Order: sequence, then structure tokens, then C-alpha cells
Amino acid sequence: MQFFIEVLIGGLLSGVMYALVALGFVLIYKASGVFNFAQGAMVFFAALTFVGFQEVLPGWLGLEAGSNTVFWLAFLLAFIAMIVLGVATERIVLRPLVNQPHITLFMATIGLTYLVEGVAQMVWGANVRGLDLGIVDEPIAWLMDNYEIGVSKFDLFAAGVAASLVALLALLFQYTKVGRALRAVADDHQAALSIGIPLQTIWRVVWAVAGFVALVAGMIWGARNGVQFALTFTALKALPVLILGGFTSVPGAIIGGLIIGASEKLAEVYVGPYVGGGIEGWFPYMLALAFLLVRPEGLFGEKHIDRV
Amino acid sequence: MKLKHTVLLGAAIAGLLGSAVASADEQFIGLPSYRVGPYASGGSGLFGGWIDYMQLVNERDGGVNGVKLTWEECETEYNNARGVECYERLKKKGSTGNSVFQPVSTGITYSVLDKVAQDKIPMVTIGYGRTDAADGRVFPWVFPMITTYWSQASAIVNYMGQKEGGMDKLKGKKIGLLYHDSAYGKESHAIMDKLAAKHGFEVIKIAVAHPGNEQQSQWLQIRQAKPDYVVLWGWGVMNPTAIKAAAKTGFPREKLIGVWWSGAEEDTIPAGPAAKGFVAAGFNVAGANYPVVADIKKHVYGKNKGNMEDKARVGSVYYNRGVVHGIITVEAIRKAQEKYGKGKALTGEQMRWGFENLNLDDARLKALGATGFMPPLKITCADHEGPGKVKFQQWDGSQWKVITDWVESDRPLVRGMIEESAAAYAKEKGIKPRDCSKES
Amino acid sequence: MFYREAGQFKASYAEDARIFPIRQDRIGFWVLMLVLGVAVPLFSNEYWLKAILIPVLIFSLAALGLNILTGYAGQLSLGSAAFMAVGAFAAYNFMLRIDGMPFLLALVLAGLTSAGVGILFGLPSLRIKGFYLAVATLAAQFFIVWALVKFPWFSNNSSSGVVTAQAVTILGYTFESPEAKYVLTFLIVAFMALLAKNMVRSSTGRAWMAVRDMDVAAQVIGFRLMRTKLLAFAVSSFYCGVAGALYAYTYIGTVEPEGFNLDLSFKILFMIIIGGVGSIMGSFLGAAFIVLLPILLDNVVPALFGDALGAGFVSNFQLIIFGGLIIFFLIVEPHGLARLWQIAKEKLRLWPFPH
Amino acid sequence: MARKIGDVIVDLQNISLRFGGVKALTDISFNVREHEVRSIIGPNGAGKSSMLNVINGVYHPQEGQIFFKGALRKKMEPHEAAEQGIARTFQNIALFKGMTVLDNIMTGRNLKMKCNFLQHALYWGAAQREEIAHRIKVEEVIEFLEIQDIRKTPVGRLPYGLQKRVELARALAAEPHILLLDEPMAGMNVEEKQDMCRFILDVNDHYGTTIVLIEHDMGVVMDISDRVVVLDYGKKIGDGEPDEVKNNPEVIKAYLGTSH
Amino acid sequence: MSDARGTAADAASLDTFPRLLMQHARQRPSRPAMREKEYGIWQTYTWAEVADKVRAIAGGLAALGFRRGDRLAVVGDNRPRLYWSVAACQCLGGIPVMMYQDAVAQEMAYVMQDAEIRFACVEDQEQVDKMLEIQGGLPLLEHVIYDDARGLRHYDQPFLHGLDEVVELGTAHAGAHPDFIDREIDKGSPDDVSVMLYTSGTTGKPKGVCQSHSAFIAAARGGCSFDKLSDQDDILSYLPMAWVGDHLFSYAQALVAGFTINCPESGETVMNDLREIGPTYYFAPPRVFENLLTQVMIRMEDASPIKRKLFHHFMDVAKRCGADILDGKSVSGGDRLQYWLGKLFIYGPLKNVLGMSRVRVAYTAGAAIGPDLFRLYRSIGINLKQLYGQTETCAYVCLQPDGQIKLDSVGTPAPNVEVKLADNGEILVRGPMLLKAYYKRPDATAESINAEGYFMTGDAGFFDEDGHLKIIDRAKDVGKLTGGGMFAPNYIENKLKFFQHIKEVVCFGNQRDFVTAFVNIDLEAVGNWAERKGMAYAGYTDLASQPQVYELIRECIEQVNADLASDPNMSESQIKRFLVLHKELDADDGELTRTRKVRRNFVAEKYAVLIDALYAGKTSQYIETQVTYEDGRSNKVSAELVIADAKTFPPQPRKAA
Repeated sequence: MQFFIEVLIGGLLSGVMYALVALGFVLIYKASGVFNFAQGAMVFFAALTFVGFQEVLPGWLGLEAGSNTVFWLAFLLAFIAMIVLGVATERIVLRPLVNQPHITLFMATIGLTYLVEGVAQMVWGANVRGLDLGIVDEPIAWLMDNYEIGVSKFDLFAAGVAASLVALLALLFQYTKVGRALRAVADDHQAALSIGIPLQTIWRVVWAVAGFVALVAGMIWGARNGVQFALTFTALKALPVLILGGFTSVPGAIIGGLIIGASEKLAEVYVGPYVGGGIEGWFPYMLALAFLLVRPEGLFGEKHIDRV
Repeated sequence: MKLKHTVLLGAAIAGLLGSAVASADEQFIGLPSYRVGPYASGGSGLFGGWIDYMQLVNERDGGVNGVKLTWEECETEYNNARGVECYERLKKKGSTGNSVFQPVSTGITYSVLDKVAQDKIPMVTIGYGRTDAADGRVFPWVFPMITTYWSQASAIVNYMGQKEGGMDKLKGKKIGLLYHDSAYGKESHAIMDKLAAKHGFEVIKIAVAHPGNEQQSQWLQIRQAKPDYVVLWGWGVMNPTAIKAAAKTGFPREKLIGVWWSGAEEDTIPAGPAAKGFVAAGFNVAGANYPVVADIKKHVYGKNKGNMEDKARVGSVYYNRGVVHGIITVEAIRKAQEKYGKGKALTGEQMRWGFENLNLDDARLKALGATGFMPPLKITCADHEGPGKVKFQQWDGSQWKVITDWVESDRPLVRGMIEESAAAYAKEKGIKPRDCSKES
Repeated sequence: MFYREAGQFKASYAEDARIFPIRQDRIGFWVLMLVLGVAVPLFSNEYWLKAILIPVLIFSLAALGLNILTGYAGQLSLGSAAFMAVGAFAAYNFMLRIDGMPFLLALVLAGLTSAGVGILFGLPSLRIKGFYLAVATLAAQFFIVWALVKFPWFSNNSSSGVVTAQAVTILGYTFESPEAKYVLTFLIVAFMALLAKNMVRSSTGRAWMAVRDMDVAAQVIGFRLMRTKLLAFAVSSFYCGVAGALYAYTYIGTVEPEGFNLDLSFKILFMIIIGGVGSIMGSFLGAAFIVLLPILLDNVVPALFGDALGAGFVSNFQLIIFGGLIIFFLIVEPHGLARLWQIAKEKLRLWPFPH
Repeated sequence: MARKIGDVIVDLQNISLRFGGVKALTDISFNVREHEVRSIIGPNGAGKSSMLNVINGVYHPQEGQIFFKGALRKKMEPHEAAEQGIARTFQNIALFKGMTVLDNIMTGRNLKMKCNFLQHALYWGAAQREEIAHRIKVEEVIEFLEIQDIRKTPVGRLPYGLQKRVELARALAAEPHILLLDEPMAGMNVEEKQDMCRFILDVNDHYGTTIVLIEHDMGVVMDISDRVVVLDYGKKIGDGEPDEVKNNPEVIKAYLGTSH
Repeated sequence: MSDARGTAADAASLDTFPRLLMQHARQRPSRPAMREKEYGIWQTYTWAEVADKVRAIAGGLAALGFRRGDRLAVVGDNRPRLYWSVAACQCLGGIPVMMYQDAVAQEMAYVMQDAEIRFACVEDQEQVDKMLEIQGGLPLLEHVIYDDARGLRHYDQPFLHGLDEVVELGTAHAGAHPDFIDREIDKGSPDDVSVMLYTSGTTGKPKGVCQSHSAFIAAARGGCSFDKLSDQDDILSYLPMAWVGDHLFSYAQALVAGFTINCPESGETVMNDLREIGPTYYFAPPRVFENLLTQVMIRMEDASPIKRKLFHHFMDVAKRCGADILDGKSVSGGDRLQYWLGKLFIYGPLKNVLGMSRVRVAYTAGAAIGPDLFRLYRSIGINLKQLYGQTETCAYVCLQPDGQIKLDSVGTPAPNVEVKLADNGEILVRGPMLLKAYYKRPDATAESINAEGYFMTGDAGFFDEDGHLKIIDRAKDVGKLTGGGMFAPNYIENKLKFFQHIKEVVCFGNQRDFVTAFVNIDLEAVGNWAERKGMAYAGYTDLASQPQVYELIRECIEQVNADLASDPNMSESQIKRFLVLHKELDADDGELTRTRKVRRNFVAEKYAVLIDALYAGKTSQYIETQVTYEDGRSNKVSAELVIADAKTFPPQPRKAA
């Protein structure tokens, strides 16, 4: 039983990590209808930029490596880089493609993926780096001792970060002008335009916010597995979360992430051995697919009736 | 500058059309490299070391007996189709064509396996590729040198035996095999099963789906099974994730034994402090304090001709592995020139003879400044593998420390498996094995 | 400019419905076929045949398969490579396990196997659409590759999981030389392209396009959604499957499941987007573009920057150019190369007039 | 007029249709006779389109029965309705945008085409003969609706009025017994409307097709309809010959009450 | 003699059209005789099919009571089945009476009364409606047969028959009388009247010109041998069937040579159909060539600068040497190369777009064609030639032989035609192709044929040193100015009409002191010009009154004046004053004939007030005019017309040749 709980908790906490990446997708899809495959590359780019600045800043500014100043300065600079990337993407890629079919935009973001990967590695090199957020990835001792359930401190921390991020976003959408405009845009582009909401500004903001989310996700994933190219693969973990939760729903991304995380771990542990294991690659997709067959609009997606 | 670019561009396009010019006293070596994509970090180190060594030979010795080495990189992105394209592109370059093909990817190795025999270009696959190709009677053109996956698995088990104080102590032990769920990872199954049967331990195979950045459930399984050792048969991001997860699960890192594709700085640094104590096999060692690396620093980096953007990585595991590739290639050229004439560029066929008669004994290694850097290597017509020995290194939190001497593999067992497999292949393909007694 | 259409009138519907209604197009087409079918194998070198032309043809076929599904029937798929894998391994196993299995029959059976798997993974399309479906097809991508790795039966218990394609023998002739392999590939691809063209210009294709353009209206005039969509999945997978088999038998010679990864699926998707969604010719143009572009960059970029900057820089720069060019192409011509060609052709037909 | 109005062909009894909690149609009964031009009018949101969607199986009413040619009809899919000879056009043009006019109209013949995809792939013998045979039929429709000059034009490039005509052609190509037209003249100028009226009457006259028509233009409706049914807020408020309906006080109220 | 026309012995027996038709059906049964664009493709009818259909229709007509010598009115666009009806009528020894399909009912009523029509074969509902409208005044009319049944379902008049019904009757009739048709064909004589064509009637009421089989066959044979036409040729038949040119080219010559007649889908699609068919043998009035060129130039204006430059460069090359190359004269190698390039890049595509790639022989006639225009077509390699003829001569008097093209002549007398000039310059012709008589008008017949058997054409002209005939004007239109100088209005008008901005001109000057002109601008060309200048205008009337337009026209007129000044005969005919009419001259208003020739006297009467104003020296004049629209409604248009002066030039001696 402990083992089951441990698997479940571990899965839920991984799910939070997936949700973190999925969040970036949802934001952009909601605002501009773009299925941004480059989100994974953005995560990589953000993390690499952050680590890169952390490496070079001490040299440039004569600061002590690993100090808090360097950390926050690198964070700030990486955030700025993400804003620049987001705004540039909106300006150079999306604006010329406005009104094109969704698949074209989707393809453009795959092109963007290559571009961002290339830029990231060209600027910071292909070296694999560690990232230390100062939280050790170890089981919480008393849980381990008393219940024999291993729950990683780091995973809890990540969950906390994700929760605060979601709360922050919720506040942003609920109480700021931009947030309200964004919700209007998400509902209906044309209507939003007609009441004078500047679409492009909204898109820029959203891409910047998505960039911020990517940065946070990148730092957490980077701290977990190292900052390296494989961070781009986090996108693949986020996709089934998206189909499950719906492309347009922030709560969907969170709950979808939890479901996927928990179920894939349980499946790997309890089903995997019977089929030779390694089923985590496809299991979430199959699960999401099976779910969609029952509810085609996803967990929180809006039901759509074709009017003729 | 502009004119030069135009000229180069023209040359490049001419190159695309398959024609190339090179003077006769240059030996061309085509390098199918990967510097982008998921494995770029390993690729940049390996190809950096390799190129630096060839540069060293050119700079310090003026080439091999006066024959300068030239090379061209071709980006494969670790992708089979592009690897094939690179193979075809490179094979006609240079005055004598590409003289050796070393794909540094098992997938590409298989993709060009038939082609190299047709084109008469030796293929050297050091520490990867098709294991049974070590039987040179069936695979005259393929050289899975130094050690194969099977030898490695066997050496790892031998290392465990050493640790336990004798092979008989392995009986009843549990050994976890955490493998990359791919053809590469599955290469470990057959030999481990054989060894388990022989030594009486239990193998618990646990697959990690590509790319391997999530291993929570695998490590929970490991924790449940409580194995004595875990062999990490990983690749790419799977390695640091595994090390971290081991730490998270509380599995002692000293008992986590990586294969040589899991035992580089690229695998430990991202794992941070968790990697301390992690042990990995290697057919080459890390470290910049070998004479050969020192020479590179002096003659190549001293003249600012080094290939590595990050000089700190000179002497890293992948870098040194590249140097080993360089040494073997250059020594084969040297050997072949002895037979076919010094100071002349060699054809692939001549190179093949060079590889087949390669003998890097201790004296030669010493001369090269590579004593202890790599195991002594003797290739014969029948045995294209060589020693099959590995050293074990341990990560001390900042660098790799060698903790064993060369550990032997279970040669009879491995060789038996190789010959069995090669014979099956020969039968399937209708190949009549060479009679090595007739080879000179 | 060189179109002289005056006097090319159609006196029957059969003439009117030809694939190339314009005589100059027909002539051009046959000249092209002769060049590709005869001149190329006679005069081309091994590098071009093995490393460029054969893969372009094979990827064209895969792109054609995806184009049938995505371009004509409107069902976005990200799993084409997996269906290629099914084809490749199916062909291998048919050849391996059935004595005297003729190669062409194995090819067809491989296609059929792939089609069957395609139908299975096409079932969700009845309920879900668009990106949801696209992501769902990823399930096929990951599951199939996983299954092929996981069950050693597929690779005949090969220790490495890599299988070597058997020799290709048709009527006693063994296709060994690059020329022979090229010609065989060319003939198969050309034939299948013809079949595809025929399908899309007849009722089958109209059904696909109707479902793509407006599924409710399609139903109202009597098309059955399920049958139409599943047929598209089946045919598409058949094409991908045959492409996969050819990939194994006339191109690489060996197969490993990882070769057919998501990256390849994306590449195939790129091919149809760059080439032209809903265009047979676009599949070929796109495949040529996507295969050739990196090779061209590989040759050109080092020549431009190679001596100035490091090798890693060059490789990354190529990646950037590749990504950038794709975005550029999508912006300049979202309907792909086929549309560019169409526009050029219109211009030529109207020459010297602008409209 | 030469044509004879025949027996009841579609009989709808007590139809009610809801979407979630919204009532689109409430207890509506009316019938359509063979060969007649039957109009459905009513303000926006009165449920007219829903009515057509019920007839051809796009929507399934929660209550009520439909008799088709005297037999009780089971719940059926749109393609089954098509197989029974019910064709329709849509309020918002539902042409297949990626296809030419000719191909669009050819889709109307699909139910009559028997070859399978393998025969199509070979395009030899039966498949080719079938294509040609149906092409001839389609060409007749093209001639009938006078759209010869746009035959090979992609429908997306056509002006609105012509698109409507092509849609009619597509429906006609199916040689339907019953043709449901959802606002065929919406958004047209007077001349286009006249043309469309002529075509509708010609169709009714030439092929004897029963026509069920939704139209806003009262002039047109009163001119060409044999009988008119009036809906308001999903309820039937009038039914009968044009003159009868015109003088129905409830209808007058409904129409005066709205901006139509 | 080409074998397509059979041996000489055959020729003797092939002396009526029905016999020719039957001969083709035997000789080349499966060659295409006719094509018609219908249902999206070119429906093709072989000679055998045509012969069968003709027999069937003939049988049906006979069953309906059609007798030898009866006249069958034929009205409609160029439809194969109407051509068949003509042939069927001839089989029975009847006389087809061809009528213009765009004539209003009243015009038709006159012809049908005059020709005492009992049977009519018409195209469609539109023509049937006209027949029903005038039927009250035509007691003789017994049967109206229509080709296209569309919209006629509810017409229940018993005398209306679908052509299909007639064909059925014919089939039944053939069952009862198996060799009836053959016997009827045998009864035919070459001297029988084969067709009646009504003259357009620039003056007075139309007259029915009766042409015998032998006359038309002679004209057709002459033309076919002259241009070596064979059964491999293709012609697009789109000009009115009632016009003598169409009857000669599309009917008579086709039956003689056995080539294929192609009927366009509709009037609107002629250009497209022309392009599809790509005829080898082409006929069009100058107006069509002019319009085509105008369109080409307008479309080229929108082309990119490079293309425009290329176009103009090669058109210059063509101007320099194209016509010579076509005529087989020697041209320098450089020019030849340039011309070859031009052919590749410009002329070839241009001809292709115009549908003239395959044209081997093209003719123009009916009005004078501008020399520049004429030369231009020839220079890009289209063998465009002029011919001269009248309805009364089967449109067959003079033809331009290949290789001897003079821009301002109509060529040399055609085979078997004698041409001579009367003392007043009037052209007289004699030959086998002359009319038999004007129907029921012995007076007119006598008036037009002189004692020696010469037909008086009414045109004035002269032979040049090479024996090529030049036409100046209608003999009766040639007048004199009060100063004594010759006034040939057509000559001046044609010169003006060659400007792309001018569509129509009417000149006045007979018995006046000087020459004045009414001008119609070309709405398309001037409209385009105005758009490029950024001028705003609302329709023709507004545009015509713009001062800039007047300036534009004045320049044209002054150019013509300068040209006229160099001709000693014509120097006095320079235009001193002009105005731009507020409406386009229109056949519906009776200002033009159906062949779009100006009815000079009618115009002079109608606009007398304007003429007075021109000669009274006024600078403007108010005018109100009735305008009739196509649908028969009419409206009044009024305007204050500006009258402008143009510069004239002193006479100049002609430059030494």
C-alpha cells in the first residue's frame, strides 16, 4: 500500500512538472490559436540562457559565482531574453502568417523549434550543464522513516512553484486589464478586435508570459535532469496533458498533468512488467486518446456544436 | 573575403556533385559527425579530440611519414538517413577516396554495413556497432575495436565479482539492468542472461522509454527489488536522470555501474552532487595529464588550432575517446604504409590491411604517450575486437578517477557468442567465412 | 511562355479528364519520366542515386501517403514514420517467414499490414478532429516504435534489434546495383503516384476532399464519414508502409525501429507543407526540398563560414537556416511549392500577358 | 401549370427538438406533398433551419414522428436521408472550398456511383466509364443552371450569388425527390434573386422535384410557394396557401413585431 | 487539284451541295464534319453522322409537307443542327433563307413576308417568341421548328416542332419511302437556287439575293484551290449564318473541301473557344482584329516593365522584318535571329493566346482594315489577307495571293472572275459566282447587271501597276466638295478609325465647303487612357464630353489631316471641324446595319441639327436623342455637344517614289 501511495504521489508530482510545460502551450493556444510546438525548445532555450548567464556574469561583473545576485540577475536577463524571443516570434513568424490555416502556424512553430534550438546551442554551446537551485532531490526524511514513503523535497518544491505560478497567472488574468483583454481575445478574436483590443499587443504579452512559464519550467526541469538538449523533449510529455485537459484550459492543464503523471507511473509500475516495460513513452497518449473517445472536447474544453 | 567565399561556395557545390581534388600526399578521412541534436554534447567532445589528434600528427610530425591528414566533417544529426548520405558523399573524396568510415552511431553502422564491403572501405566502430562483427572471418571490413558491448557487459560483471571478492560470490545476487529501451539497450540482454546463468545471479531488466527524462517508476521498482548492483545502460539525458533518481531513491551510487556511454562528464555534471561515487566502465580514461594530451595542448592549442570551443573539456572522457579514435586511425595508416609504401596515400583496401594488422603493444603506446590511456590493442584476421578490456572510473564530484586497472572480460564466453552469431549471419547472407590461415 | 494551347480541344470527357490536359505538360511529363527512368540511371553517379535520388523518391511516397490523409482527407497526422516502420518490418517478416515470398507481393502485404494498423489508429478520427487528432496520432508513433523494439519476434530476435533487409529478387533478377535499386524504386513510386492521382481525381478523392472541406455537407449529400475517413487512413498508411519497406529494401538496407522516430514524422509533415498540401506533385517537391536542403546547407555553410568559426557553430547555423527557411517558406507561400509551380505555370500560359 | 401536386411525401408529427435546455422546435406538425413548393418562413431564430435539419437527419428530435412516403422513419443519419432522395442547400454556403465547380457538383452524384476505390485507383474500364457517365449528367445540370463558363473554377473564387447556384447544382445532381433549400436567395441582389426564382421553379417544373424552401423575402415566398408554414420561436403559427397565410393575424403580428 | 476534292470527273457530278455532302459521307465517313462546344466538350459529328442527320431532317421536313422550291427560314446562332437544316432543305430542292438572329421581330417579319416563308427553323425560345410575335402577320407560315427545347415545354402551339421530333418524323418517313431523299437529291440541278441571303440594305429595304448551287460551289472551289484548303483544316464558325461570308467559308467551302466546322458554345465564349480549337482557317471582320489588338495592348500595359520592354522590342523587330519573312523576302541574318527569338518569346505566345497559333490562312473583309493593324498581324506571322466581294458575288471577287500582299489593296481577281472598271471608277465583275436574281425583284436584278453580264458593285476603285485592286469608297458615296475636290467619306473615316481611341466616325462634306466629322470614342480604350490619367467619368456620355478627350481626338484628326494633305486627290478633304457624339451609334437605333456599317443617310437625317451646327460655325449644340435598349425599352439622352476645330495643312506634293 505504501508502495502504491508512493508511486501515486511521485506520479502526481511529476504530473505537476508536465503541467508546467503544458501551461505554456495553453496560454499561447488560448490567445492566438497557435499550437506552439516550440514550447519545448523555449524551455531549453530559457534554461540554457539562465545557466549561461550564471556562468558568464561573474566574469563580466566581477561577482561571486553562485551568489544570489548572480542568480537573480541571470534570472532577470533570461526573462528579458524570453520576452525578446516571444515578441520577435510574434512579429517575425506569427504576424505574417495571420489568417493562415492552423496547420501552417503549427508547422511554423516546428520550424521555430529548429531555429531556437540552433540559436541556443550556437550561443551557449552544446555542453551539458548542471543547475543548482539549492534544493536537494532527496526523500523527506520523516516520511521515509515513519511511513517508508519516499517523497522528494525537490518535487514538492516544484509543485509549490507550479502552484504559485498558476495562482499568479490566475491573478494576472482576473485583475489586470491585459488579462481581461486576453480572456476576451480567447473567446472571440473578431469580437475582441471590434471592441478595440489590440490583438498584437495581447499576443506579444502572451508570448512573453509563455516565455516566463518556459523559463520557470526550464529551471525546474534543468535542476532535475541537467540543462541539456533533452529539455526540448519535455514538450512531448506535455502533449498528452493537453489533449486530456483541453488546449484552452489552464485548470485542464493542471488536472490533466496530474492525471497523466499519476497514471503513467502506476501503469509503468503495475502494467509495465507484463509487457516488458518502457511504456511511459506511449501510455499517456493512449490514455488521452481513450479519454477523448469518450469526451472529444477534453476534460475542460468547450463543447462545440456544428451549426449548419 | 567575399571572393574567397564565392570560390569556396563553388567548390562546395562542385563537391556536392561528387568530384573533389586533393593532392596525392594527403590521406583523406571522412568524419560523419554530430554536433547538433540530443547528442551534440558527446559528439562535440569526441570529434574535437579526434580532430585535435590528427592535427597534432600534422603539426608535430608533419603527417604520417610525410603524408598529411585531411578530413571533412559531415553532420549526421545521429540520423541514419543522413549518415548514409554522408557515407556516400565522403566515400569518393580525397585522392584515394575515403579510407576509413567511423560512424559513431550503431544505427549508421548497420545502415552502411553492406556498403563498406562493396566499396572496400574499412569501417571502424570503437565501442559500439555490430558486436558479432568482431568475427573478422565473416566481417572482413568491420572492426568493432577494443571492446564490444558483450565484452563490456562481461567486464562489468567481472568488476562486480572483484568487488564482491570472487566470481562465485555473485551467486544469488540481484543485478538490476536499467537499459535504454531501444536496440542499443537491448544489446545487453543476451549476454547478461548468459552471464547470469553462468554465475548464478539474477538479472532484473528495467526499461526506460526514450528519451529517459522520467525515471520515477523505474527507480521505485528498483527500490522494491533491492538489487545489489544496477548496471546503467543509458544514453543521453537518461544517464543524469538515472543518477539523480538513484540518489532520490537512496540507492548507493557506488553500486550504480554505467557503461561507457553512461560514464562521461556530460552524464555526471548535470546530476550535480548526486553523481558522487558513480562508477562507469570505459575503454579509455579521462584526464589531461597523459603525454599525448599534453602534446595536443602544446602543439595544437599552442598554435591556436584546437577544435574545442571549450578548452576545459580537453581531457574529458569523450574528448579522450576521440583521441583514441585518432590514435587507432593514424596507427593503422602507419602500419599500412609499412606494407604499401611510406609517404603514399592509401586506399581503403590498404587501410583495411593496416587495421587488420594493427598491434599497439605497451611499447607503442608508450611511444605514443598513451600508456594507460587505452588498453594495448592487437587485431588479427579473425579477431577484429582486440583486448575487450575496460577500466572503471569513479566520479568524485568534480572529475573521473580511475579506480581499477584494465578489467578483462570473459573472453571464451563472449567470443563463443560472437562466433555463433556471426556464423548465423554468414548462413543467412550466404557468406563464406574467410580462412584466416591463408591471410598474410 | 512555351505553352501553345491553341488547338488542344477536348472532344470527349475522357480527354477532358486526363491527368495532364495540356499537351505540353504531357510532353514535359514524359520527358521527365524518361530522364528520371532512363537517363538518370545511365548517367548519374552512385552518390546521387544512393544518397539523394532514392531517398527523395521514397520520402516522396511517404509524403504522398501523408498528403492523402492530411492534404486530401483533412486528417492531420504526426505518425507517418511509424506506419513506415510497420511497412518495413512487415515486409521483412513476410520475406523472412514465408519461403519464396516474391518481393513485390511482400511489398503489397507490407502495405496492407500498415493499412490495417492505420485503420486501427484512424478510428479516433471519427470522434476527434484537428490538433486533438494530431496529438492522438502521436500515440501511434510512440506505441508502434515501442512495440517493434519490445517484441523481438518482429526483428527475428536480433540481439541489436536491427534487421538486415533480404536481397531484392524479382523474376530471378537481383536488384543490387544502385542503378537497379533506383529504377525499381522509381517504377514503384511512379506507379503508386499514378494510382494516387487516379484516386484523388475520382469519386474517392472527392469524398475525401468533401469530408475535409465541410464534413456536415458531405454527410448530407450522402458520403459516409466513417468509411471515407478510414479509407483515407488505410490508403495513407498503405503508402507509408510501402515507403517504409522501400526504405528498408532499396535504400538503407537495414531497419531499426528508432530510425522511424517522431523526427521523421515531422520531416514528412514538412514535406507536404513545404511541397503543397493536397497536391500529388507537392509531395515530390516537398520531399526533394527537405532531403536536399540540409545537404545543400551542409555543403554551402562550411564553405561560407567554415574557416572562420567552429564546427559546432556551423552545424548549429545550418539548423537555424533550416528552421528559418521553413518559416520563410510558410510566410512567402503557405500553400507550398506546388502552388508556386502552379502560379508559374499560369504565368507561362498567359505569357506575355500578366493576367 | 403542368405539374400535379401529389400525395403527402413527408409528414412531420408533433416534432420537438431541444439543445440542452434550449427549445428549438416545439410540437410542430406539418406535411409536404409531392411536387409542391413548400415554404417555411419566420423571423430569425424561429427554428426554420432546425426544421430542415430534422427532415434530413442532421438533428434528431426528442419527440415526434416523421413519416416518409407513408412509412414511419427511424432515427437516421444524414447520408441515409440522402440515400432516400433528400438533398439540400445550406444557409451559409457549404460548398467544398478546395474543389472546382465541376467536382463540387460531381460529389452530388456520389450515391449513384458504384465503383470502389481500387477501381478508382486504376481508373480503367468501369471506373472511367462511370466517371464519364456521371459527368454527362452533371453537364446537364450545369447547362440547366447556366454555369458553363465557371465549370473549372475553384468555388472559392466565385461571387456569392454564383456559389449559391453551384450549391443548388450540387443538390440537383443527386436527382433528389425532395430538395431542401435554406435561404437560397439570402444576400442576393434583385437580378440574382429573379434568376434563382426562375431556377427553382424550373427545377420544380422540369424534374418534378418537391421543394421545401426557407426564405426571408416575402415577395418571393408568396410568388413561388404552393403552401407556406410559418414558425415563430419554434412554434407553428400559420400554415396554408400564401394568401391564407398572408392574412393570418398571428403571422402579421409576428412579422410586424420584428424587423423583418 | 488536291485529292480531297476528288477527281475532275467527280467534280462534274458534284454540282449541288447535297451531292457534295453525300460524297463526303462516302469518301471520309469518319472524319469530323462539325464540332460544337456543348456540355463542356467539343461534341463531334462525322460526315457520315451529318449526312444521316441531314437525311432525317429532310425526311421530317418532307413529312411535314415541305415541297421542292419551298423556302425555309433559318434563324439562330451557328449551331450544327441549323447547318443541317440548311442542307436538308437543299436536299429537298428547297431554298434556305438565312436571317440574322439578332434582328428584332419586325425586321424578321419583313423578310419572311418577302420570301413567302412556310417553314422556319429557329434556334431557341428567344427566336420562337419572335415567331409567335409576328406570326399574326404571316398567314403563310405553317411550321416553326426549334432546335433547343429549353423553356418551351409549355408552348402548346400545334405548329411548333422540336427538331428531334422532325428527325423522328424523318426516320419514320425514310421507313416508308426508303430512297425518297436520294431521288430528291438526284432531282436537284446546279442551277437551282441554293440559298437566299438578304442584303444588309444600307439603303432601302433588304433584297433577297438568290444564289444557285453552281455559283456558290464555283466561288468555294475557287477559294479552296486558291488557298489550298483541304479536309484537314478547321474553321471556327461564329459570324452570323445569314452573312454571305459565313455561308461561303463555313458552309460552301466546308462542303467543297471537306474541312471541319467548329461552332462555339455561345457568343460570350467565342474567344475562349477560338483558343481551344485553334483554327487553321480563320475569318474575321477588321473590327475583331482591331478589338483583339486593343485588348492585347491594354493587357500589356499591366505587365511588368521588363516584359513590356521585351514585348515592344520584339514587336518593333516584327514590324521591321516580320511581314517580309512571311512573304518569303530576303531578310538579314541578324533580323532573322531576332525574329526567331521574338517568335519564341512573344509572337508565338501571343498567337497562342489569341488562338491563332495554327492559322494558315486568315481573311478579313467587310470593311477596310488599317494598314498598321494589317501589317502587325502579318508581321507576327499570321497569314492575314484581304478579300473583296459582295453578297451578290458570293463574297468572291478579289483575293490577296500568298506572298503578294499589299496593305492597301484587296488583291487580284480570284480564279474565274473577271473584273473591270467603269468609266466613273465603279468596279464591275463577271463570273460563275454571280447571283441568279434578286428574289421577286427583276427590276433590281436588271439594274445591277449590265448588258454584258457584269455585276455593278457600286464600289469605286482602281488597279495599281501590279494589277491589284484598290477600293476607295462606295461609288455613290464619293462626292464632291464645293471647291471641286473629291470627297470619299469612307476613306477618311477608315483612316480615323484606325486610331485605337476612335470607334466610329461619320464624315460629311458632299456639296459642302469643307469636311466635318462625328466621332464615337472607343469606350474601352479611352476609358483605360482616362483611368491612367486619373480622370473621373460617369459613362460614355460624360467621358465623350471631357475636354481632354476632345484634345485626344483632335490630335488624331490632325494626324489624318497631315496624311491627307500629302495626297493630291484628297488634300481638300481635311477635316476642319468635328464633334464627339454623346452616344454610341447603335444598330438597335437604326444607325448601324446589322453588320455594323454606318447608315450614313439615316445618321445625317437624325443628327441634321448637329451637321447644321458644324457648318454654321457654332461652338456647341444641344441635342436630345432617343436610345433603344436591347430589351426594347427606350429612353432619351440629351447633351450639349461641344464642336471643335482641327488644324488643316497645306497640300504637299507626294514624295518622289
